[in-house]
Amino acid sequence: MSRFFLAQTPIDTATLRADLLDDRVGGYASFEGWVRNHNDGRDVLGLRYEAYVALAEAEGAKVLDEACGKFDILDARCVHRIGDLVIGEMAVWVGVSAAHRDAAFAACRYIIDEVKARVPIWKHERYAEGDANWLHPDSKP
Amino acid sequence: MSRFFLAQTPIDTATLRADLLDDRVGGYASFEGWVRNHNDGRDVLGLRYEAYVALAEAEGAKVLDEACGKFDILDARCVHRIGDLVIGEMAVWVGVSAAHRDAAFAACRYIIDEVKARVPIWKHERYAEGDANWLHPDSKP
Amino acid sequence: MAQVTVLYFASLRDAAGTASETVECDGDLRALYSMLRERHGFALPVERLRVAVDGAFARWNDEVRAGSEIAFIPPVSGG
Amino acid sequence: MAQVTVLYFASLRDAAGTASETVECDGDLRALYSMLRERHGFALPVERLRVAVDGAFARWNDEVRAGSEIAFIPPVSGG
Repeated sequence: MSRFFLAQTPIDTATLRADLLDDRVGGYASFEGWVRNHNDGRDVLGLRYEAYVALAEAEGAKVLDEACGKFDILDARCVHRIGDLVIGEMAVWVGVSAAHRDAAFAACRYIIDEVKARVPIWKHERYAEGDANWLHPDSKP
Repeated sequence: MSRFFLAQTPIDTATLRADLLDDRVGGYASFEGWVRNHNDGRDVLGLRYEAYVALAEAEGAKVLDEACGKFDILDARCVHRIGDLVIGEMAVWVGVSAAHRDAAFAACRYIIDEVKARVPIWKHERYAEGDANWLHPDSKP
Repeated sequence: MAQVTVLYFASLRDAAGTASETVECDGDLRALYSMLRERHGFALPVERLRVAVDGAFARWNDEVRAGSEIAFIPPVSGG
Repeated sequence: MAQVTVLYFASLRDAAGTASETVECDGDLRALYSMLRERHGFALPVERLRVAVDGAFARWNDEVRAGSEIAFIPPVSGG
Protein backbone atom coordinates (compact mmCIF):
# COMPACT_ATOMS: atom_id res chain seq x y z
CA MET A 1 0.00 0.00 0.00
CA SER A 2 1.25 3.45 -0.83
CA ARG A 3 1.99 5.97 1.90
CA PHE A 4 1.52 8.95 -0.45
CA PHE A 5 -1.77 10.16 -1.86
CA LEU A 6 -3.11 12.89 -4.11
CA ALA A 7 -6.51 14.18 -2.98
CA GLN A 8 -9.11 16.16 -4.90
CA THR A 9 -11.12 16.88 -1.75
CA PRO A 10 -10.27 18.38 1.66
CA ILE A 11 -7.87 16.34 3.81
CA ASP A 12 -9.25 14.69 6.97
CA THR A 13 -6.20 14.78 9.21
CA ALA A 14 -7.94 13.16 12.18
CA THR A 15 -8.52 9.89 10.33
CA LEU A 16 -5.06 9.93 8.78
CA ARG A 17 -3.50 10.50 12.18
CA ALA A 18 -5.54 7.72 13.78
CA ASP A 19 -4.11 5.28 11.22
CA LEU A 20 -0.58 6.07 12.43
CA LEU A 21 -1.08 5.59 16.16
CA ASP A 22 -0.57 2.38 18.07
CA ASP A 23 0.75 1.38 21.49
CA ARG A 24 4.40 1.59 20.41
CA VAL A 25 4.16 5.24 19.35
CA GLY A 26 5.88 7.68 21.69
CA GLY A 27 6.21 10.64 19.33
CA TYR A 28 4.03 11.87 16.49
CA ALA A 29 5.18 14.79 14.34
CA SER A 30 3.07 16.37 11.66
CA PHE A 31 3.25 19.21 9.22
CA GLU A 32 0.51 20.99 7.30
CA GLY A 33 0.97 23.43 4.46
CA TRP A 34 -1.84 25.98 4.11
CA VAL A 35 -2.76 28.40 1.34
CA ARG A 36 -1.57 31.82 2.49
CA ASN A 37 -3.18 35.10 1.49
CA HIS A 38 0.15 36.38 0.19
CA ASN A 39 3.28 35.12 -1.57
CA ASP A 40 6.40 37.03 -2.55
CA GLY A 41 4.72 40.28 -1.51
CA ARG A 42 1.60 39.77 -3.66
CA ASP A 43 -1.98 39.28 -2.43
CA VAL A 44 -3.18 35.82 -3.39
CA LEU A 45 -6.89 35.11 -3.93
CA GLY A 46 -6.63 31.36 -4.43
CA LEU A 47 -4.73 28.71 -6.26
CA ARG A 48 -4.80 25.51 -8.20
CA TYR A 49 -2.49 22.53 -7.91
CA GLU A 50 -1.92 20.37 -10.94
CA ALA A 51 0.00 17.08 -10.91
CA TYR A 52 1.43 14.62 -13.37
CA VAL A 53 -0.61 12.06 -11.48
CA ALA A 54 1.13 8.79 -12.36
CA LEU A 55 4.62 10.13 -11.73
CA ALA A 56 3.61 12.17 -8.67
CA GLU A 57 2.13 9.10 -7.02
CA ALA A 58 5.21 7.02 -7.82
CA GLU A 59 7.70 9.68 -6.72
CA GLY A 60 5.70 10.54 -3.60
CA ALA A 61 5.58 6.87 -2.59
CA LYS A 62 9.34 6.70 -3.12
CA VAL A 63 9.96 9.67 -0.81
CA LEU A 64 7.85 8.07 1.91
CA ASP A 65 9.58 4.71 1.54
CA GLU A 66 12.96 6.46 1.72
CA ALA A 67 11.90 8.17 4.95
CA CYS A 68 10.86 4.83 6.46
CA GLY A 69 14.27 3.42 5.56
CA LYS A 70 16.44 6.35 6.63
CA PHE A 71 14.82 7.13 9.99
CA ASP A 72 13.87 4.99 12.98
CA ILE A 73 10.14 5.59 12.60
CA LEU A 74 7.10 3.34 12.82
CA ASP A 75 5.13 4.73 9.87
CA ALA A 76 4.46 7.85 7.80
CA ARG A 77 1.89 9.27 5.41
CA CYS A 78 1.63 12.26 3.11
CA VAL A 79 -1.36 13.67 1.25
CA HIS A 80 -1.19 16.49 -1.30
CA ARG A 81 -4.24 18.30 -2.62
CA ILE A 82 -4.78 18.90 -6.32
CA GLY A 83 -7.39 21.10 -7.97
CA ASP A 84 -8.73 24.48 -6.82
CA LEU A 85 -8.02 25.70 -3.27
CA VAL A 86 -9.08 28.84 -1.46
CA ILE A 87 -7.14 30.84 1.14
CA GLY A 88 -6.87 28.92 4.39
CA GLU A 89 -7.27 25.48 2.84
CA MET A 90 -4.78 22.75 3.59
CA ALA A 91 -2.56 21.98 0.60
CA VAL A 92 -0.37 19.24 2.03
CA TRP A 93 -0.23 17.10 5.16
CA VAL A 94 2.57 14.92 6.54
CA GLY A 95 2.30 12.66 9.58
CA VAL A 96 5.03 10.51 11.14
CA SER A 97 4.88 8.15 14.11
CA ALA A 98 7.95 6.89 15.97
CA ALA A 99 9.02 5.59 19.33
CA HIS A 100 11.04 8.78 19.93
CA ARG A 101 10.71 12.37 18.82
CA ASP A 102 14.10 12.82 17.14
CA ALA A 103 13.26 10.42 14.34
CA ALA A 104 9.67 11.69 14.06
CA PHE A 105 10.81 15.29 13.52
CA ALA A 106 13.64 14.37 11.15
CA ALA A 107 11.46 12.16 8.98
CA CYS A 108 8.62 14.70 8.88
CA ARG A 109 11.02 17.39 7.71
CA TYR A 110 12.62 15.07 5.14
CA ILE A 111 9.26 14.15 3.66
CA ILE A 112 7.94 17.69 3.20
CA ASP A 113 11.28 18.90 1.81
CA GLU A 114 11.59 16.05 -0.69
CA VAL A 115 7.94 16.18 -1.73
CA LYS A 116 8.28 19.90 -2.45
CA ALA A 117 11.53 19.39 -4.34
CA ARG A 118 10.79 16.26 -6.36
CA VAL A 119 7.12 15.42 -6.77
CA PRO A 120 5.67 16.75 -10.05
CA ILE A 121 3.00 19.09 -8.69
CA TRP A 122 2.65 22.70 -9.83
CA LYS A 123 1.02 25.68 -8.18
CA HIS A 124 -1.01 28.20 -10.16
CA GLU A 125 -1.66 31.38 -8.17
CA ARG A 126 -4.40 33.95 -8.84
CA TYR A 127 -3.63 37.45 -7.60
CA ALA A 128 -5.73 40.34 -6.34
CA GLU A 129 -4.60 42.39 -9.37
CA GLY A 130 -6.41 39.95 -11.66
CA ASP A 131 -3.45 38.12 -13.16
CA ALA A 132 -2.30 34.57 -12.49
CA ASN A 133 0.97 32.70 -12.63
CA TRP A 134 2.48 29.22 -12.66
CA LEU A 135 5.20 28.91 -10.04
CA HIS A 136 8.41 27.38 -11.38
CA PRO A 137 10.94 28.26 -8.69
CA ASP A 138 14.63 28.42 -9.57
CA SER A 139 15.46 26.33 -6.55
CA LYS A 140 13.43 25.18 -3.61
CA PRO A 141 13.65 27.34 -0.48
CA MET B 1 -3.16 35.01 27.87
CA SER B 2 -0.85 32.08 28.44
CA ARG B 3 0.17 29.80 25.57
CA PHE B 4 0.93 26.87 27.89
CA PHE B 5 -1.65 24.80 29.73
CA LEU B 6 -1.83 21.85 32.09
CA ALA B 7 -4.84 19.62 31.44
CA GLN B 8 -6.46 17.03 33.65
CA THR B 9 -8.60 15.70 30.80
CA PRO B 10 -7.85 14.43 27.27
CA ILE B 11 -6.46 17.03 24.85
CA ASP B 12 -8.68 18.16 21.96
CA THR B 13 -6.07 18.90 19.30
CA ALA B 14 -8.60 19.90 16.65
CA THR B 15 -9.83 22.91 18.62
CA LEU B 16 -6.32 23.89 19.68
CA ARG B 17 -5.16 23.71 16.08
CA ALA B 18 -8.11 25.75 14.84
CA ASP B 19 -7.09 28.56 17.21
CA LEU B 20 -3.69 28.77 15.51
CA LEU B 21 -4.82 29.02 11.91
CA ASP B 22 -5.51 32.20 10.00
CA ASP B 23 -5.04 33.48 6.46
CA ARG B 24 -1.37 34.34 7.00
CA VAL B 25 -0.39 30.80 8.01
CA GLY B 26 1.61 28.89 5.41
CA GLY B 27 3.09 26.18 7.62
CA TYR B 28 1.76 24.45 10.71
CA ALA B 29 4.00 22.03 12.62
CA SER B 30 2.81 19.97 15.53
CA PHE B 31 4.15 17.35 17.86
CA GLU B 32 2.34 14.90 20.11
CA GLY B 33 3.85 12.72 22.81
CA TRP B 34 1.95 9.51 23.50
CA VAL B 35 2.16 6.99 26.31
CA ARG B 36 4.11 4.02 24.95
CA ASN B 37 3.66 0.44 26.11
CA HIS B 38 7.38 0.18 26.89
CA ASN B 39 10.22 2.31 28.22
CA ASP B 40 13.86 1.39 28.68
CA GLY B 41 13.05 -2.20 27.83
CA ARG B 42 10.26 -2.58 30.41
CA ASP B 43 6.55 -3.17 29.73
CA VAL B 44 4.56 -0.16 30.91
CA LEU B 45 0.91 -0.52 32.00
CA GLY B 46 0.15 3.14 32.55
CA LEU B 47 1.46 6.27 34.13
CA ARG B 48 0.74 9.36 36.11
CA TYR B 49 2.05 12.86 35.57
CA GLU B 50 2.40 15.16 38.53
CA ALA B 51 3.27 18.85 38.29
CA TYR B 52 4.27 21.66 40.56
CA VAL B 53 1.35 23.50 39.04
CA ALA B 54 2.18 27.16 39.74
CA LEU B 55 5.79 26.85 38.58
CA ALA B 56 4.97 24.55 35.67
CA GLU B 57 2.46 27.05 34.30
CA ALA B 58 4.92 29.93 34.71
CA GLU B 59 7.88 28.07 33.22
CA GLY B 60 5.79 26.61 30.39
CA ALA B 61 4.49 30.07 29.50
CA LYS B 62 8.08 31.33 29.49
CA VAL B 63 9.18 28.62 27.07
CA LEU B 64 6.33 29.49 24.69
CA ASP B 65 7.08 33.21 24.89
CA GLU B 66 10.76 32.49 24.20
CA ALA B 67 9.78 30.49 21.12
CA CYS B 68 7.64 33.36 19.84
CA GLY B 69 10.59 35.71 20.28
CA LYS B 70 13.34 33.50 18.86
CA PHE B 71 11.57 32.23 15.74
CA ASP B 72 9.63 33.94 12.96
CA ILE B 73 6.32 32.31 13.85
CA LEU B 74 2.76 33.58 14.10
CA ASP B 75 1.71 31.75 17.27
CA ALA B 76 2.24 28.61 19.33
CA ARG B 77 0.55 26.55 22.04
CA CYS B 78 1.49 23.66 24.28
CA VAL B 79 -0.69 21.50 26.53
CA HIS B 80 0.63 18.89 28.96
CA ARG B 81 -1.57 16.31 30.66
CA ILE B 82 -1.39 15.66 34.39
CA GLY B 83 -3.00 12.84 36.35
CA ASP B 84 -3.46 9.21 35.33
CA LEU B 85 -2.94 8.18 31.69
CA VAL B 86 -3.31 4.82 29.99
CA ILE B 87 -1.25 3.40 27.11
CA GLY B 88 -2.02 5.24 23.87
CA GLU B 89 -3.16 8.46 25.54
CA MET B 90 -1.67 11.77 24.50
CA ALA B 91 0.63 13.22 27.16
CA VAL B 92 1.73 16.43 25.48
CA TRP B 93 0.82 18.45 22.41
CA VAL B 94 2.66 21.31 20.70
CA GLY B 95 1.32 23.36 17.78
CA VAL B 96 3.08 26.16 15.89
CA SER B 97 1.83 28.31 13.04
CA ALA B 98 4.13 30.34 10.78
CA ALA B 99 4.30 31.85 7.34
CA HIS B 100 7.04 29.35 6.40
CA ARG B 101 7.92 25.85 7.48
CA ASP B 102 11.50 26.41 8.65
CA ALA B 103 10.40 28.54 11.59
CA ALA B 104 7.41 26.30 12.34
CA PHE B 105 9.59 23.18 12.64
CA ALA B 106 12.35 24.92 14.61
CA ALA B 107 9.95 26.46 17.12
CA CYS B 108 8.01 23.22 17.55
CA ARG B 109 11.22 21.36 18.32
CA TYR B 110 12.43 24.08 20.67
CA ILE B 111 9.18 24.02 22.63
CA ILE B 112 9.01 20.27 23.20
CA ASP B 113 12.71 20.09 24.09
CA GLU B 114 12.54 22.96 26.57
CA VAL B 115 9.27 21.81 28.12
CA LYS B 116 10.74 18.36 28.70
CA ALA B 117 13.95 19.81 30.13
CA ARG B 118 12.63 22.64 32.29
CA VAL B 119 8.97 22.41 33.23
CA PRO B 120 8.44 20.76 36.65
CA ILE B 121 6.38 17.74 35.63
CA TRP B 122 7.25 14.22 36.72
CA LYS B 123 6.32 10.86 35.26
CA HIS B 124 5.40 7.92 37.44
CA GLU B 125 5.40 4.63 35.51
CA ARG B 126 3.64 1.42 36.49
CA TYR B 127 5.18 -1.77 35.09
CA ALA B 128 3.85 -5.17 34.10
CA GLU B 129 5.94 -6.74 36.90
CA GLY B 130 3.84 -4.87 39.45
CA ASP B 131 6.34 -2.23 40.57
CA ALA B 132 6.33 1.48 39.82
CA ASN B 133 8.91 4.20 39.50
CA TRP B 134 9.36 7.97 39.42
CA LEU B 135 11.47 9.00 36.44
CA HIS B 136 14.26 11.40 37.32
CA PRO B 137 16.50 11.22 34.27
CA ASP B 138 20.18 12.16 34.61
CA SER B 139 19.94 14.32 31.53
CA LYS B 140 17.25 14.79 28.95
CA PRO B 141 17.65 12.73 25.76
CA MET C 1 11.28 8.72 -37.42
CA ALA C 2 9.77 7.67 -34.07
CA GLN C 3 6.21 8.66 -33.25
CA VAL C 4 5.67 9.55 -29.58
CA THR C 5 3.10 11.18 -27.33
CA VAL C 6 4.26 14.28 -25.49
CA LEU C 7 2.58 15.52 -22.27
CA TYR C 8 2.68 19.16 -21.19
CA PHE C 9 2.08 20.53 -17.70
CA ALA C 10 1.70 23.94 -16.07
CA SER C 11 3.33 26.77 -18.05
CA LEU C 12 4.39 24.40 -20.83
CA ARG C 13 0.79 23.39 -21.41
CA ASP C 14 -0.30 27.02 -21.48
CA ALA C 15 2.42 27.83 -24.03
CA ALA C 16 1.72 24.76 -26.17
CA GLY C 17 -2.03 25.34 -25.96
CA THR C 18 -2.57 21.63 -25.40
CA ALA C 19 -2.01 19.01 -22.69
CA SER C 20 -0.60 16.48 -25.14
CA GLU C 21 0.28 15.97 -28.75
CA THR C 22 1.69 13.32 -31.03
CA VAL C 23 5.00 14.18 -32.65
CA GLU C 24 7.60 12.50 -34.85
CA CYS C 25 11.28 12.90 -34.16
CA ASP C 26 14.80 11.47 -34.32
CA GLY C 27 17.55 11.47 -31.73
CA ASP C 28 17.48 11.87 -28.00
CA LEU C 29 15.09 13.51 -25.57
CA ARG C 30 17.14 16.69 -25.50
CA ALA C 31 16.76 17.06 -29.26
CA LEU C 32 13.03 16.47 -28.96
CA TYR C 33 12.66 19.25 -26.40
CA SER C 34 14.75 21.63 -28.51
CA MET C 35 12.48 21.03 -31.48
CA LEU C 36 9.29 21.53 -29.43
CA ARG C 37 10.69 24.54 -27.60
CA GLU C 38 11.27 26.22 -30.95
CA ARG C 39 7.82 25.22 -32.20
CA HIS C 40 5.90 26.45 -29.12
CA GLY C 41 8.18 29.20 -27.81
CA PHE C 42 8.74 27.60 -24.39
CA ALA C 43 10.50 30.01 -22.04
CA LEU C 44 12.18 27.32 -19.94
CA PRO C 45 15.63 26.10 -21.05
CA VAL C 46 16.29 22.37 -20.93
CA GLU C 47 18.60 22.84 -17.90
CA ARG C 48 15.60 23.79 -15.74
CA LEU C 49 13.49 20.77 -16.73
CA ARG C 50 13.44 17.10 -15.95
CA VAL C 51 12.11 14.53 -18.39
CA ALA C 52 10.08 11.38 -17.85
CA VAL C 53 9.32 8.47 -20.18
CA ASP C 54 6.31 6.22 -19.58
CA GLY C 55 5.83 7.51 -16.03
CA ALA C 56 9.45 7.27 -14.83
CA PHE C 57 12.22 9.86 -14.77
CA ALA C 58 14.63 9.49 -17.69
CA ARG C 59 17.91 11.02 -18.92
CA TRP C 60 18.11 13.71 -21.58
CA ASN C 61 20.50 11.67 -23.71
CA ASP C 62 18.19 8.64 -23.80
CA GLU C 63 17.11 7.90 -27.36
CA VAL C 64 13.46 8.56 -28.16
CA ARG C 65 11.64 5.23 -28.44
CA ALA C 66 8.67 4.89 -30.79
CA GLY C 67 5.32 4.61 -28.99
CA SER C 68 6.57 6.04 -25.71
CA GLU C 69 4.86 8.74 -23.64
CA ILE C 70 7.22 11.60 -22.85
CA ALA C 71 6.64 14.29 -20.23
CA PHE C 72 8.67 17.45 -19.73
CA ILE C 73 8.70 18.38 -16.06
CA PRO C 74 9.05 22.12 -15.30
CA PRO C 75 10.38 23.11 -11.85
CA VAL C 76 7.84 21.81 -9.35
CA SER C 77 6.01 23.92 -6.78
CA GLY C 78 3.95 21.62 -4.61
CA GLY C 79 3.55 22.05 -0.88
CA MET D 1 15.34 30.63 63.07
CA ALA D 2 13.15 31.14 60.01
CA GLN D 3 9.94 29.15 59.69
CA VAL D 4 9.15 28.08 56.11
CA THR D 5 6.87 25.72 54.21
CA VAL D 6 8.61 23.05 52.13
CA LEU D 7 6.92 21.31 49.19
CA TYR D 8 7.91 17.83 48.04
CA PHE D 9 7.20 16.28 44.65
CA ALA D 10 7.59 12.88 43.02
CA SER D 11 10.23 10.66 44.68
CA LEU D 12 10.97 13.29 47.33
CA ARG D 13 7.34 13.24 48.43
CA ASP D 14 7.36 9.45 48.59
CA ALA D 15 10.54 9.50 50.71
CA ALA D 16 9.30 12.29 52.99
CA GLY D 17 5.88 10.66 53.30
CA THR D 18 4.22 14.06 52.89
CA ALA D 19 3.62 16.66 50.18
CA SER D 20 4.58 19.56 52.47
CA GLU D 21 5.78 20.36 55.92
CA THR D 22 6.68 23.35 58.04
CA VAL D 23 10.30 23.52 59.12
CA GLU D 24 12.59 25.92 61.00
CA CYS D 25 16.08 26.58 59.77
CA ASP D 26 19.01 28.95 59.46
CA GLY D 27 21.27 29.66 56.53
CA ASP D 28 20.81 29.20 52.79
CA LEU D 29 18.65 26.89 50.71
CA ARG D 30 21.51 24.42 50.28
CA ALA D 31 21.79 24.03 54.05
CA LEU D 32 18.04 23.53 54.28
CA TYR D 33 18.12 20.71 51.74
CA SER D 34 21.09 19.07 53.51
CA MET D 35 19.18 19.05 56.76
CA LEU D 36 16.03 17.64 55.18
CA ARG D 37 17.95 15.08 53.11
CA GLU D 38 19.45 13.73 56.31
CA ARG D 39 16.08 13.73 58.06
CA HIS D 40 14.17 11.93 55.26
CA GLY D 41 16.94 9.94 53.60
CA PHE D 42 16.50 11.54 50.16
CA ALA D 43 18.53 9.69 47.53
CA LEU D 44 19.04 12.71 45.26
CA PRO D 45 22.11 14.89 45.90
CA VAL D 46 21.67 18.64 45.76
CA GLU D 47 23.54 18.78 42.44
CA ARG D 48 20.67 16.98 40.72
CA LEU D 49 17.95 19.27 42.03
CA ARG D 50 16.73 22.77 41.36
CA VAL D 51 15.10 24.90 44.01
CA ALA D 52 12.19 27.33 43.84
CA VAL D 53 10.98 29.96 46.32
CA ASP D 54 7.41 31.22 46.21
CA GLY D 55 6.82 29.78 42.75
CA ALA D 56 9.99 31.03 41.03
CA PHE D 57 13.34 29.33 40.51
CA ALA D 58 15.95 30.45 43.07
CA ARG D 59 19.67 29.95 43.78
CA TRP D 60 21.00 27.46 46.32
CA ASN D 61 22.99 30.15 48.12
CA ASP D 62 19.95 32.40 48.60
CA GLU D 63 19.22 32.87 52.32
CA VAL D 64 16.06 31.21 53.61
CA ARG D 65 13.41 33.89 54.22
CA ALA D 66 10.85 33.40 56.99
CA GLY D 67 7.36 32.69 55.69
CA SER D 68 8.47 31.60 52.21
CA GLU D 69 7.32 28.48 50.36
CA ILE D 70 10.28 26.41 49.18
CA ALA D 71 10.10 23.61 46.62
CA PHE D 72 12.87 21.15 45.77
CA ILE D 73 12.63 20.19 42.11
CA PRO D 74 13.92 16.71 41.23
CA PRO D 75 14.98 16.06 37.62
CA VAL D 76 11.84 16.53 35.55
CA SER D 77 10.35 13.93 33.21
CA GLY D 78 7.43 15.50 31.41
CA GLY D 79 6.66 14.89 27.75
